[in-house]
Amino acid sequence: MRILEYVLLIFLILCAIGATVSKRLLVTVIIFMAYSTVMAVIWLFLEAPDLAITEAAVGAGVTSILFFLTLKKVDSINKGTREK
Amino acid sequence: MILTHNIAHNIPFISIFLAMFAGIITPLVNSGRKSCFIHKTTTVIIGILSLLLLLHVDYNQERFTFLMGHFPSPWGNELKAGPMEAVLAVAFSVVMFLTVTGGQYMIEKDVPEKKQNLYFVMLNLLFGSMLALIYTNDIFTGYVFIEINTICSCAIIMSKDTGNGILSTIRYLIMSILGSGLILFAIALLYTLTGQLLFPQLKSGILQLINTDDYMFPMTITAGIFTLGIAVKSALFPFHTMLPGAYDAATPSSSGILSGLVLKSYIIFLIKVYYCVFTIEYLREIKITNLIFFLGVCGMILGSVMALKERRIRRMLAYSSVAQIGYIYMGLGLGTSIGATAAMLHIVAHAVTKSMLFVCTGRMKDISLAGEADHCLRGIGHKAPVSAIGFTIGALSIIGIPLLAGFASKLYLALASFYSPFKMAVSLIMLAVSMVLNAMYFIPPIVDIWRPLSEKDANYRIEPEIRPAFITAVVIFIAVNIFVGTCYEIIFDIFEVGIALMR
Amino acid sequence: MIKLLTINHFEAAAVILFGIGFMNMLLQDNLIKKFIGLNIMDTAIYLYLVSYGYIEGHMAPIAEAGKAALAEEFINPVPSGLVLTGIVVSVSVTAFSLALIQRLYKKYGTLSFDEVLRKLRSGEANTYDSDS
Amino acid sequence: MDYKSDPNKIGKWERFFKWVNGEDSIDSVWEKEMRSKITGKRKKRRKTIEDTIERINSYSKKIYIILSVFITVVYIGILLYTVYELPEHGNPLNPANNEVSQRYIEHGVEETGALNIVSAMILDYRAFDTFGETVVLFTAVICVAILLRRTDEDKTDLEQDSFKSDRGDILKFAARLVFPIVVLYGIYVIINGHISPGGGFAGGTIIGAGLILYSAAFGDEKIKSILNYKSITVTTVSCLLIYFFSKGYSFFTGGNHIESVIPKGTPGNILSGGLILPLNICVGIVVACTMYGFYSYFTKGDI
Repeated sequence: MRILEYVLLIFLILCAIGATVSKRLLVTVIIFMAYSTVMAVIWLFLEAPDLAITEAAVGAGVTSILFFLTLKKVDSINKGTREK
Repeated sequence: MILTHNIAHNIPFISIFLAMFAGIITPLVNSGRKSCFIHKTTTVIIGILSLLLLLHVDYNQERFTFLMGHFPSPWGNELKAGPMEAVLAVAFSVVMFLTVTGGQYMIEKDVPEKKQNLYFVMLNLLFGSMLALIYTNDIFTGYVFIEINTICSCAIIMSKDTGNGILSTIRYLIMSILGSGLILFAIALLYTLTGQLLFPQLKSGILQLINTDDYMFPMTITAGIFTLGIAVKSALFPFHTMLPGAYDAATPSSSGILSGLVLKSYIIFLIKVYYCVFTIEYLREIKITNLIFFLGVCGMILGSVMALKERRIRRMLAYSSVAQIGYIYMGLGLGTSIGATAAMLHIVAHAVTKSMLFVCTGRMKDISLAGEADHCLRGIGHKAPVSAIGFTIGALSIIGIPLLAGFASKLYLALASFYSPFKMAVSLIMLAVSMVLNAMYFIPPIVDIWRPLSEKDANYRIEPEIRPAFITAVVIFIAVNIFVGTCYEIIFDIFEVGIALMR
Repeated sequence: MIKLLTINHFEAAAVILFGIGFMNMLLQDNLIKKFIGLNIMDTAIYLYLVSYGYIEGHMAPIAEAGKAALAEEFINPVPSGLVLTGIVVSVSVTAFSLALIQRLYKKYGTLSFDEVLRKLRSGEANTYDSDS
Repeated sequence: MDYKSDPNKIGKWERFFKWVNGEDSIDSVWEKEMRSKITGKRKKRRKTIEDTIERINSYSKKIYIILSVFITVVYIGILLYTVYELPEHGNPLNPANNEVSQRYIEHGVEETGALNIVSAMILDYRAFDTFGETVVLFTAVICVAILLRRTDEDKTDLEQDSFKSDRGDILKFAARLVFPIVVLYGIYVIINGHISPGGGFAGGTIIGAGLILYSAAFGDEKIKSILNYKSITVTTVSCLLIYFFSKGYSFFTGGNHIESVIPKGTPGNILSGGLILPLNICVGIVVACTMYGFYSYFTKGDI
């Protein structure tokens, strides 16, 4: 159980760094989605199920959708424009 | 239903909810004029209610709590109102009403017609959240309403819908978000240290920690982060970069409200937290007051210097706001009650003055067709005498000419510095220097405005329509300014009582 | 150091995440990444708060009907409530900022902050604006 | 320079007075002269000035980066030390676990009638915060509307076509399958908000996500008859007003120490928890409308 906590926390930090350094915006947003999901799991570990449901619905759900829509709107997905 | 409680005690709750109510129903109104009417009516009602509250608390010399719900202090939310809060509520309503009235026709011109009602939604919610920040007795409620303030102020910046406006809004938003992040972190730290969220319990918890000498380092950091967060939000000197662009890009009423009220509401929240939570003695001990004193003095001087270098008038006013925020923080940084009282007086004086300056400048710019050119205001006093008089009086007030609002607050800031011997010399010298600097950057535009209108420049001026609403607003603004400048003792006494009751 | 790793590890991770988010907000040029940094920063604070609500061996704060609830059985519910409020605030701010970014992209055709500043300085504003 | 030798030129003070008096003739001559001088110099120096600005910009950029990294690292260090000093994680004796949380847990059920203590706390004990939170959402959706709502003239914009591309059958099939389940689950989460984890916000977001899925799969033609700008505004505003008045009633009675007449119900039943259930439903509807509103403003620029 303890080890799983550490794994999740390290994964969280790696996700945060990955979202920072990744070159493509699409990848950034997907990593951020993973980050939110892991955060929801951590909140289950911390005995906060209300937050876990909310974070799963908001962070991994709606916020990511909004990011994707923005990316679509600025054509980053379609043209595969690499961020310079 | 029998009211066992004093009816006047409901006023803070009613004011906040009235403003929020107006905000919530305004999207159903389709025309801009009607929503403006709703907004102004709400403001007037709230102003009158606050005035009644002021008379009541000033007569009884009391500071009361109002339970938001059925649960008392450590469990439920609370509002708390005393003389200080009542004066601020009155001042905010007056400034809000006058700024919107004076700038209404410019709002109608600048904001797209279909979105005007949404603009007024934002104004109503902004007003409600500022009142909530003034009255709240709970640090987390404060955070929530700070966020409403942030979003609404960004909305009223961007509503003019130019590229520059959007960019300025993004800058403003980023700085504000950094500030709120810091504030939230400080609240989280405070919660872990004391387990409380309401001011009185937080205060006793902190006092207990100080007595037992536990967790002193985290406590220092908490106070520091909180101050830093509010400093970022209220554009204290090194964090002022968001202001000039935003004030330049927004419609004049928005700039007036942002500079005069929104920044001030954060500072008021800070003062409340300083006096009701951390206690000023503790802050003096950990030298936070020295830090904000230093930053405030830097802001006073450097803000004025930057204003001196600036050619575009609205950006100049923004830098002047930075300098005035510096004055407020300097007063607060003196670390005495009288310093904080003088700072409060300066908050009111600056709110009254700067809003008028922005509205008048907007009007003058409107008449001049020269855009941002150097000669855009030359001789405009002959075309638009009322706005020119308003500008002149506002500028003189900021410089600190007797009988005007700015003079009173600067006088008290100088007086307050006598009570803290180590900072006296610095603050007196800096007050003098910054007064001279203020004069140096405000005199040229005044001279420019009142020059005779040359023929060449006349081509760049349009014949202004007479706007009765604008003229009335400016006249009342001037009257209020002179009232604050002459009857400052009354206001100062009320603030003194208010701060004494807060401790 | 050992305390950070073994006892306060959630809090330490939260602080590091906060730092990463903060750095992102300050340094990223790309606006979308800037606001992802904002989200990371906010969730880090929430993680910090929730981890202090947790009590070893206690349950989630859902009482059972007809049975008296004891403070020794449940974790502290206050941080959960605060964070619930905080999540709503952060999703609102995110939606607002993304709308701003779309608008900015429409006006300037770029997501880079510096680029926008440069275009603004050289007076290229409104070149991409179709609806004004 | 050689102003003094020229008889047409005048002293500084005199010029100042003339300038004040508005005698433009002399002034403008002087101005023109100065301006031509400046432009002449400018032409020569333009390149060097631009270079300098570029260099200063790059330098300040570098300084800014170094400074921010430095500040953040120091900041993280300080905070890590703070965390090191702070109470232990998971310890029941921490200062945070005091009489406040104790009362929420031990008396929450009888005082509010809700089994979910977090719901009881945010919708009853500290309801003012939650009211503020709902207003934040409302504010955000209005802001998005200000920014992205199309006006009538530019309804035929090209970019919205990119969202009208033909959807695959798989998406449609999956949406038809999943949409009812998602919405049902959302309603379940909202209605059981006071007796099990969840509540208005989580449930509302789930319903909103379901609506987004439906709209993405079947296009907005079908959904538009039910969810258009007017209906969404009216629904949101009326739900907010219900919230507003019920909470206003409870604050007013609380503030004036009047007993509230709303029954608490038997803890554990669906119809219990006093105002918490209707408030959860209101919040849920507001949140669902808001999320759908975000989506449709982001795609179509209108609801």
